[in-house]
Amino acid sequence: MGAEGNVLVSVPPKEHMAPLPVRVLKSHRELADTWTLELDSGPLGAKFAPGQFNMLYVFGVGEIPVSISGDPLNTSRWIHTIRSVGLASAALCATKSGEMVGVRGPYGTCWPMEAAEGNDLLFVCGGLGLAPLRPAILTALRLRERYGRIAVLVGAREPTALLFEKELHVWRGRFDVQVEVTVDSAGRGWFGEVGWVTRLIDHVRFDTDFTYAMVCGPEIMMRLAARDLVERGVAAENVFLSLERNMKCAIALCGHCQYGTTLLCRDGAVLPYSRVASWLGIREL
Amino acid sequence: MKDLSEIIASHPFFSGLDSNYVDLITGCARNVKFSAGDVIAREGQPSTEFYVLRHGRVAVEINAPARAPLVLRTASEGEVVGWSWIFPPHRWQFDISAVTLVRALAFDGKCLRAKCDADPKLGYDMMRRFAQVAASQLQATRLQLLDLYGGRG
Amino acid sequence: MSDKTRRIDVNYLARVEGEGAFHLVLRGSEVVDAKLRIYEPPRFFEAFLRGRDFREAPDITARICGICPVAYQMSAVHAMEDAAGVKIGGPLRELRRLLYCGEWIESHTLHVAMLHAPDFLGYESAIHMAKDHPDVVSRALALKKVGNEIVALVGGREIHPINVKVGGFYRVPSRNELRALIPRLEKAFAEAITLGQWVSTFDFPDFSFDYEFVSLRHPTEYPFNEGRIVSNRGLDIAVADYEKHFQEQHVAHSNALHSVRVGAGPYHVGPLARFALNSDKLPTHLKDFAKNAGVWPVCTNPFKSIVVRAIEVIYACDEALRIVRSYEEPDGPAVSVDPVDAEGFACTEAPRGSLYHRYRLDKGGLITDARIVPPTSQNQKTIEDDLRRLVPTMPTDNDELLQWRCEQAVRNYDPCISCATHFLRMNVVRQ
Amino acid sequence: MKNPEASIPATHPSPYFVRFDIEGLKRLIETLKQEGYEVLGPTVRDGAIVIEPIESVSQLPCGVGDEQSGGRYRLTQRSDRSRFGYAVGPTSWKRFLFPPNRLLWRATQHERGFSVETPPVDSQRRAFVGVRGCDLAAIRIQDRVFCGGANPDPDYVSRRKQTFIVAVECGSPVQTCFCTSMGTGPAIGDGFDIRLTEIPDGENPYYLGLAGSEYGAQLLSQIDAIQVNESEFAERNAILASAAAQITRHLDPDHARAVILENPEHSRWDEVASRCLTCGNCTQVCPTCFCSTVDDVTDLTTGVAERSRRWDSCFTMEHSHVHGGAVRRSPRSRYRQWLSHKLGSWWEQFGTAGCSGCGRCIVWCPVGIDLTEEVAYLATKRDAPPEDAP
Amino acid sequence: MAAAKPKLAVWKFASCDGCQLTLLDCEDELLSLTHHIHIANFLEASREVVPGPYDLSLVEGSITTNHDAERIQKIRQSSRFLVTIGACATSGGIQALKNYADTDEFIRYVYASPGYIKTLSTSTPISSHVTVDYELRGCPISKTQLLEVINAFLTKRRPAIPDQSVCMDCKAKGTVCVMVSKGTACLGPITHSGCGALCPSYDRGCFGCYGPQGSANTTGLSARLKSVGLTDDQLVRVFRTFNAAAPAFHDAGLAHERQNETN
Repeated sequence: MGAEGNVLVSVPPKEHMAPLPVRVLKSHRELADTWTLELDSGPLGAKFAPGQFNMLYVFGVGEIPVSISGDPLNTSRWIHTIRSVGLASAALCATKSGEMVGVRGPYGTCWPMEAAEGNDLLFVCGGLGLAPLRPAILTALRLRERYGRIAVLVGAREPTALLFEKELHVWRGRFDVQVEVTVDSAGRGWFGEVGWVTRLIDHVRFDTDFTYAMVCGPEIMMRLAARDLVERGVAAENVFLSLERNMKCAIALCGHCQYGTTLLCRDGAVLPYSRVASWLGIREL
Repeated sequence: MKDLSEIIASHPFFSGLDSNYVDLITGCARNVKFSAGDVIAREGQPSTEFYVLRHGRVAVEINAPARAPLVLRTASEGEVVGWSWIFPPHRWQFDISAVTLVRALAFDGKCLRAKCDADPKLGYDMMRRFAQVAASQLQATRLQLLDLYGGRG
Repeated sequence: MSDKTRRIDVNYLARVEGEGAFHLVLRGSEVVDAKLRIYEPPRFFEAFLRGRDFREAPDITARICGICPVAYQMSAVHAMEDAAGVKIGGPLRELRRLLYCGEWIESHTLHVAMLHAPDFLGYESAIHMAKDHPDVVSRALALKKVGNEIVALVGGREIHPINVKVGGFYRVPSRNELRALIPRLEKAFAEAITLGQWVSTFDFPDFSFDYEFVSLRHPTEYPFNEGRIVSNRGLDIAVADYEKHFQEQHVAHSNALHSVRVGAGPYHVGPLARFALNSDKLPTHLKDFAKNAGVWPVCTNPFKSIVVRAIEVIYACDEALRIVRSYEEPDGPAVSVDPVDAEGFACTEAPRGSLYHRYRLDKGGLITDARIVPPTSQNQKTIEDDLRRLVPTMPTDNDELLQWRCEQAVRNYDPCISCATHFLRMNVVRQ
Repeated sequence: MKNPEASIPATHPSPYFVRFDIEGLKRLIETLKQEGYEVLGPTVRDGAIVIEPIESVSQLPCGVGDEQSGGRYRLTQRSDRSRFGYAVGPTSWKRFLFPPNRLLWRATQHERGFSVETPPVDSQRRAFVGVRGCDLAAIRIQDRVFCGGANPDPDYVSRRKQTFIVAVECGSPVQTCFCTSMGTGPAIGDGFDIRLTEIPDGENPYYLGLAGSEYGAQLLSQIDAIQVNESEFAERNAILASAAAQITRHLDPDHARAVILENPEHSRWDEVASRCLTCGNCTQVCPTCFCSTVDDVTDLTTGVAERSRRWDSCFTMEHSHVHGGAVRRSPRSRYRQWLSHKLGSWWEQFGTAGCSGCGRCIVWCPVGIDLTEEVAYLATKRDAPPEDAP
Repeated sequence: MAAAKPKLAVWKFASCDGCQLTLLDCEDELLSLTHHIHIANFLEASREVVPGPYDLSLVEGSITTNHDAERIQKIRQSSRFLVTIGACATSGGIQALKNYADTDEFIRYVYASPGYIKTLSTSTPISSHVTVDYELRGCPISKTQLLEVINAFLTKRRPAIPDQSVCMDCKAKGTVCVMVSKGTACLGPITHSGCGALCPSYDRGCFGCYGPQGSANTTGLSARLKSVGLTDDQLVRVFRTFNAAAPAFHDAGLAHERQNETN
């Protein structure tokens, strides 16, 4: 038929844009405005790499990208931690167990867990940024022997906005991982740190020649954290960030998530600082 | 037990300080200890000292009526608290309290000022160290004010 | 209760276009005061038309009324062409009639089925009526839709069409585009007859009055865009003489000023007037229909205006079919009309009655003076008089019924307050 | 994606290279229709040459030429009866492979959830008649976008496979063309089923047809045609050489790529933003721009939710919308995004430039902004270092 | 079931009624819509007035009197969502032309008894008076967009109504650009889409009835319009039609007025 020879694909592709309706198994409120949904991953299972995201759809309301915050070993359910900020995320947060949402994914690049083996690991998380890093932290803790020192640095707005607080306590209880938490402001009852998250970098020891840092949080925080880390001697190619732009298709067809020369849904969202450093300073990129 | 000047020389805040100056300022220093909850300084009180933290954490707080004191920042081992000793009117701008058991070096501001006045090179060195602390704290404060952690969905 | 003064206040007159109210003051069965009040805020079209280009008038005046924008556009273009001495004939003239047919079908059906019929059957609205008469309402909506389709095709869109231009149109439809309407128009024609038959069966109050009917009259056609202004009391004038014969007058019992015929008093424009003065121009089948419906050749019962409106819907479907079937594409979508230093007049037949426009232009084509008289302001005095005459015929002990019937009497005129407000020289009363 | 063959015509006529006249073209179109193809070709409508379904050769423009410049397009009368004597018009072929609107799926609510159905992909056979070198290159650029990744677009793939391409080499470029810079024309090397070269020849133009696929050869064999001779072949080369010589606009893609990415803060972006209307016309007429967005709609009365896709543009504020607002708020940043994507980052993303040199973005920009001019400016007049600033 | 239906109210201020008529023009959808929503207050269609609060209020028209300025406050208080419909409600409408004139002179010109007329000297959009949840553009609004807004608000999603230029629709439709191919003055590039790029498909330049798009570069377009022969005087009128008081058009109108005076 016709110019078939020119077309690069021979197998009829499926409609990747259609969500798979799945049942919400559990909905759990994490914070005042943040919920964790556990979704039945169905027969295909929740196979993903730490750092990847899914597109979640609420019937009639819309679809948004949400990073996967579950343990990669648990393939029976998709776990997503969502903050209610817009109409779609609010609708997702409002779903009850037993209801259905649409899922498609996983998409995007992942945290460099394998490349980082043999190195010290620094996880720098701001706010909800802990959610996309959680699968990486869980993986690192499970494969603890493959890494050097591990530190989890967490910044939050205030003590009540601290995500996964119980889990942070559990991690902190281990002797082989350092967990440091700071908040922007706190009352008297808070016995932890108050201050900007990158200050925590000074509190941990790591070998700058053998350190991988994985940073996730608001773009300003990631930019400054990455700069601090590089100033302290960590190689820019070993510092990884998870960036965010508008996303509609998540399969590199719609052009919305362009950042610098990349399409974030395909080339990101996790990218090395060495690749994005020059773009981070450009306004309105 | 370590000699006071050794402690000063090995503290990150004084790293690189000329050993003559270490000896010179040791005369203004003393070891102090606070228990968790102790008030180290009160807003408005004369600021006669500053603290170089050796262990534990202190909170810089502000008191507001009808609400619990707000912690503006914390400082831990390796950091320094207090720069009101440098500038008139030498009063604390905030409350300082110990969050944990705190061990620190307390420096007598008047004593150190006199030494700095006498030796402007020392004065310049001290001013630089405190200016850097002030600048980084100011920057961090600005970022905290941005209330950045919204919106990542 | 005979001598006690009572007030019937309908503060928000429903199922009319725009915001109006009426107030009756009664002493026994005597009407002391009857006022149709308009609290719709003024919008000053005539004022801001000054200084605008004459080619802008059709688009700007359309915004006077979203219900009958075509009427405003038609009066505006004809007045401008009158000023320029240009006369549009052939297919362009036919297309203008067709566009008007669309508006009549749309606007009349809206009024007949959705706004007025519920009065006769005792419903709050057509939506309530649809619960018991779903078929009638949905068929009427389908009929109305065909009217809108004509306006959308010829005019570009249903409300505030964009295709009407001084000199013709911006683009004319192809023969095929128009012919595609035929099946739907044929169906609409049949639906219009059904609707007309249905409304003819309503119970009508026994109420009539010997009005002075005023409308356009054209030598050969049921009037839309052209003709002389005539009345059943012998008036027969050119459109340009309108202001010599009609003016606002202060009446003692009302704060409002009303349009009256000089030396004659209040008059009646709209379907009843058009029908009374032009029924001879209707095709035979419609004459027969009118006879069967009991309105031939003149109907003086304003409550039966619903029947006459329905007849005009049938006529509009019929006329639209004729135009669509015989349409030949014109040589160009418009003839050129150059700016002139002149005055132009036009009167066309809006669904609610005669709509008069006058413009004075300067040599650059800018409007220096504008005068617009919409049908509802012409009918206002007659509406109040109807209320005054109606009340004594009603039982005085049932205010609810009285109110309902009075509202219905106002709705007999399909008043368009949005139009009226901008031109009525009257007191605006606020609650 | 430079195609070296495109600019260097073969030296000898190929054995599948035949000559036929307008009757042959007529027969070709008839055959395609008989074979079930919707034939899309150039035709005159509303003062322009647009691409629409055509029934016969008579709907092709005859003796019509064009003048195009920044923000201006006019048809002209040619002295001959050429059917393809003009440059590309406002329509690009992308609308037939990547339609402006498409339903992606429909979800229906039921008792305990919802189910999702996808409409079938488009399976209409279409023949594109009159594809120019620049547009053929543009199709190949979009092929890489829509078919080249891990998740190809099923509708595009289906449409593309059902497309039969009759390319026509360009003998009448306009002053906005720069295909020679992009290596995409005026001659055409490959990527077609049939390639035509129109020799105007006064009242009776004739065509040199080359098959590029077996099916193309099969169709050509069905029309009354004779082998192309050396002189006709020389005529073709002369026409193409003359066309190439008429193209005066230039853009060095490699240089452009570097210059744009190196100058994100150039003051020229502000200057162009003062003229740019952010209307998005350039992106919509561009044969390679592929941005789309989705609309989620629901119908209260039926309980059905739909998602459809429509053409988007990086010139809209919503294009870069994230929670909290748009990233690219200023017109400056949006123009920069477009140009740096088109000529710069496209390379990283898809291995080619995003521009085929058709010039539509220049012509159909209401204010005539010219990307070649902007690139040239960025290249030669870099911002002076701040200390030299007045 | 009936009690659970969301309540819709339609309100009118200074306007032509065309935008609310759009609801009655939804001939195919109106009756099925009433099965799912309760049209609780819509005077143009029904005598029945169900008291508030209302789930969704559609507001037509602009504020031109003190009475209306008070009335809109009450409507806001009784509405969960308030959506303004049409150019009058979103930008002041054509009657905002009086903002650029002497209102007293306007009153004297139109009305015989000027003393009776009580009006503000301005026509202002609803959003100048109360918080508005969504502004639906157009003079008049589009039927499909009205249905979309009603559906969106009642299902709590964002209306699928893009803020983009008319050109985007024009190109999607395949209409040939009248400005580029014929030199016709057209406001399409700076006008908000929604009409379906109607005028250019009728061989006419857009005249801006949906008001300015989100980033309307009026200066850039004016330069182009001058090149096709428009004068400052004409440009004042170009920007001062149905959305004269929308900020971008307002500024452009004033700019050309000033230039016209200097000329």
